[in-house]
Amino acid sequence: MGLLDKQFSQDSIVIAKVDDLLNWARLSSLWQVGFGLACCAIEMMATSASHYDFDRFGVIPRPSPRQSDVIIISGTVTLKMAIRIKRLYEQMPDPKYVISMGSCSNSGGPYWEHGYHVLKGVDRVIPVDVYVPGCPPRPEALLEGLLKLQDKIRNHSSVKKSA
Amino acid sequence: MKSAQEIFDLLKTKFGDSIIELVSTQPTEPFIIINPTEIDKVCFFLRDDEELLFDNLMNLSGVDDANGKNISDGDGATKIEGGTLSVYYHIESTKLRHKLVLKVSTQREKPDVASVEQIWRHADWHEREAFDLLGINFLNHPDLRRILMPYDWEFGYPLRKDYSNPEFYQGMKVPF
Amino acid sequence: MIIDTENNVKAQNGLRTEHMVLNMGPQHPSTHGVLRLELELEGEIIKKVIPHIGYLHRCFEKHAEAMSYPQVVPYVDRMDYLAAMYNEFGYAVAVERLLGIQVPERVDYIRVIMGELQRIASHLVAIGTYGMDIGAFTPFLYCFRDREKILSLFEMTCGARLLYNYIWPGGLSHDIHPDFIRSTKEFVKYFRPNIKELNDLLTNNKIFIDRTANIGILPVETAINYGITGPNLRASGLKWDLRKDDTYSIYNKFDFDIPVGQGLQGTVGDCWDRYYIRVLEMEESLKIIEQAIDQIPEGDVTSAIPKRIKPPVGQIYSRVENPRGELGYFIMSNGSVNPFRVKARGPSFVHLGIMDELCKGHMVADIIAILGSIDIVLGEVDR
Amino acid sequence: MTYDFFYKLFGSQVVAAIIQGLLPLFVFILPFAVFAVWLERKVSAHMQDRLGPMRVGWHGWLQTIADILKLLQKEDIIASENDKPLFNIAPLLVFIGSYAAFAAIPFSSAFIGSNLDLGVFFIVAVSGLVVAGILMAGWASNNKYSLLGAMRSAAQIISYEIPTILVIVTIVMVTGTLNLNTLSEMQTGHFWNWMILGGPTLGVAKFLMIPFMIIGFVIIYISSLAEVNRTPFDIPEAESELVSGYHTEYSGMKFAMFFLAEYANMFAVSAVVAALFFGGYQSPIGYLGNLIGIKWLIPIEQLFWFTAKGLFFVFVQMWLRWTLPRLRVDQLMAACWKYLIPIAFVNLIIIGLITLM
Repeated sequence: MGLLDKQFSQDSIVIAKVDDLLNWARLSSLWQVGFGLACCAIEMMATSASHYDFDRFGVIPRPSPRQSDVIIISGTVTLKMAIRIKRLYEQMPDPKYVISMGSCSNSGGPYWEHGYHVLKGVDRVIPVDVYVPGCPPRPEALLEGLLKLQDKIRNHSSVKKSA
Repeated sequence: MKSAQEIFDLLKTKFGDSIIELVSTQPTEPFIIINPTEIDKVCFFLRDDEELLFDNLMNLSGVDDANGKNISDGDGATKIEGGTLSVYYHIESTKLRHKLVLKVSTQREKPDVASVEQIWRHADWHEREAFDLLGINFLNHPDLRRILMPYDWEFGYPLRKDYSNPEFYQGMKVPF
Repeated sequence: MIIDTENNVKAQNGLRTEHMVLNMGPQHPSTHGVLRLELELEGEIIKKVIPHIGYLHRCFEKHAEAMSYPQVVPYVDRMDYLAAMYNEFGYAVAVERLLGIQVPERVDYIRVIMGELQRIASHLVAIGTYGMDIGAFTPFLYCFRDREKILSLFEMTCGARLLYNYIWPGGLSHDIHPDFIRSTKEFVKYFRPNIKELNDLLTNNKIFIDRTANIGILPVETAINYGITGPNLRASGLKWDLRKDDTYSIYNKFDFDIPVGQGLQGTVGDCWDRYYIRVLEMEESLKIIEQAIDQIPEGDVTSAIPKRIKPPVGQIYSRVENPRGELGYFIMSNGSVNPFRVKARGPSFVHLGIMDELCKGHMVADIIAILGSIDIVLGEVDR
Repeated sequence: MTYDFFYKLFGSQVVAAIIQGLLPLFVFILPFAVFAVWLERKVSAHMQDRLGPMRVGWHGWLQTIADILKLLQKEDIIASENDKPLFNIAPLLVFIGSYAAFAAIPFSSAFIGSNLDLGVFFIVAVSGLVVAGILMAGWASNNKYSLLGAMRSAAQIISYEIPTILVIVTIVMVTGTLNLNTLSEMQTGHFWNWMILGGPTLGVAKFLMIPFMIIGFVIIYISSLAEVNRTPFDIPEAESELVSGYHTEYSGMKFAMFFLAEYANMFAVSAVVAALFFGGYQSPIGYLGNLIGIKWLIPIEQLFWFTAKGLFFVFVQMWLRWTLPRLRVDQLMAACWKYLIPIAFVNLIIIGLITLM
């Protein structure tokens, strides 16, 4: 949204409507990086599969980070992987969103104490928009997380600076 | 089918001093203790002998026996000095259906064990793992690198009992 | 198709060619998680495959040393997250052997039913993702659809879909749901025809056969030497199943076959065989479930759980037939409430080691076929 | 016809030509591509026991519009190692290649972008541009996966043009024209005049030709699948091997261009197949306009039939995509050189002999 950022200092009807349209487009076509880490990845796959069907919300997995909007960190982030996740995140084009799925990527989960090789929370390397708790979260929980992310995008304004 | 005692006797006559002891006092599995630098020769024999044919290595696990002296280094952490690191080999024969447990113990300060990678190929990764997590040095291993931990991990061997976590790794905070 | 790659690169007209190094992963659609394969390519022909693992190393063994015996169970779940029930099963059997206790018969029956349901669920994921690797997307979703039914059976029993913490050393966390037996029977009835549908859609598809037959052939001697177990070893033609050959629990009470690879579409031990063994095994598991569900005795499932697990000094290596192969636990006790050392010998860890051997001379597309056919779970590779 | 109309309206050849050129793009191809993407997702979903997009509009029919609006907002990443000029031109070239093919395709008797005498030839030639675009994309991306994908794609498309052309030559031999409009006009009347049923001329030759025409149709349909990189021939963008092939590095609107071009291309090849074998825009059962005497209804009906036939073949392409696995690159080549080309050649000779009779 770099173009519109500086040019309008005040909100107006036109801008608000354009904003709504653009936000609508962004929130209804959140393509995720086809990228799974651990146990939660299986639940993420189950969410994409027939029973829960992520596609209803316009979410499809893209194999390349260049074409995706949201990365779902689904599982334990290890120190070895954290560097790659950071790079993966940097490869995604703006605007991009992060859903941290499961206790492990929220905070280290069951590995918080003795996990000498586990990063205790993916938010130590990349900014997270939505945290989905659970170990692993049920597909419904992930869907809820997605809806929360959609709410967040819906309230985005290209004029007002978000806090 | 051969029992551990029979195999022990067989090995004792063949290899003499390399075979140290048969421990069968434990309630579970008896095991044979072998000289760490001779283990590869013994294993070659075990695999290729017509009466033994141990063709399958089930498991290879390194253990930190933690039987040395605990030395406190001031700021709460303890270091272990002396004592041994051990490697357990669980082998079986898919043709003759018998199993055997071998054990080698090596000095903590100089943990050298002969590699059995030539005998059972998948010992390759098991040995790399033992090297990675416990720092056991396998002699004649073709590719002894870290396997699970990052290649540039320089904070020691995490499965040793006296391992303590670093504060940072590549700018990332490690403890909770 | 195998092309001799021994002397392909040489100086021609004074020009030197170099191998291309292609990094596959850790983020790649078909590495089944966070595996990194370093491929040395010549055009599209593979000269060398170096797997780099450890991207999911969650320090299971360190945790096990810091926990008491029952507390290790949830960590065991998270190792092979596609077959969590079976991991618990294996761990429980190991600890029981170390303690020398017998569990009530009902517990054994429920464990076997759960284990075999888990085997089907795990094979469904293996088959589905294999289809997806080859390029057929639809079978994947059909498999997941059927898997959901199994998961709902588990959910009915213990409330969790993926990681259960249900089988404890000495028993089960609680008894099965009153509806469980009826639902399981319904599932068996529902699932049988679906295997046929799967065969029509994928197994006997000409393109699928072309892609998998005669690819990645694994001779039985090599397989044993590399420590390959489970469906992959059976596909190479050796009838070796720990459920029968080194029996545990009550598997000797049931009547089931051990399918072995026959090279129906190509050579014994090729990718198609490894795939098809899994399809056949699902049918065998259905057989076991049917028998077990009819014979299940009444009883208490928690009575044998020890209040405090404190095994005598000693060590044990105990193994079970996980959906992927031999899952062994090496547990060492020093007489305290925490294990002194737990090492899990995961089949995936061992199987992944053979990638280089299997892939040499094949093409890039075949790597996917081979990797999918040996069916690894990265959680178990890295632990 | 439409050109004359615009010429009269604006009195300028240039304006008329521009409008004539842009008309199919905005009225037909872009909406169609948007529709096809949505259709693909719905078709695949329903084949897989799912629902597909449901949240935007009725059964998610606005999904593609949302996708494109979103892609417009995305950051356009050009990595420092990319070859910038080529990287920027490639998606345009691919889009132009697949769009230009529509110039010679008759949408109805009243509308054809350019009534070229060398129509089919032009389409085949212009489709070749797509290869250049894909190669450029692969090379300029400076990514190994892209390069492999592009190389595969070039090999594949060039190989599969040979059986396509052989089949086209067969048709040209029978009909004696390269003009798609003339070809469609020849197959007027009812469906038994279609080329797949031996063409309009009655006689023994017509009936002898039917089996060979069907073979020809199967060959050209298979090759056209390969030319637009659809499963089972989608190895250039094989998701499970090459991430997403030649467009791995593309983001935002450039990616959308590849994306739309792919779907436009799908329709283009389907339309060519329809024009060659299934009477193009001709109705199989006669026209309502003729029946009730309203002449201006006929072109509209023709547009309907043209779209219906094209969509049917597009649907079959989707159907195949969600059913079949993917071939390996050498098998793909073998299928072309070992089977399709010899069969197409023999087919050509036999039909030639029948024509001589």
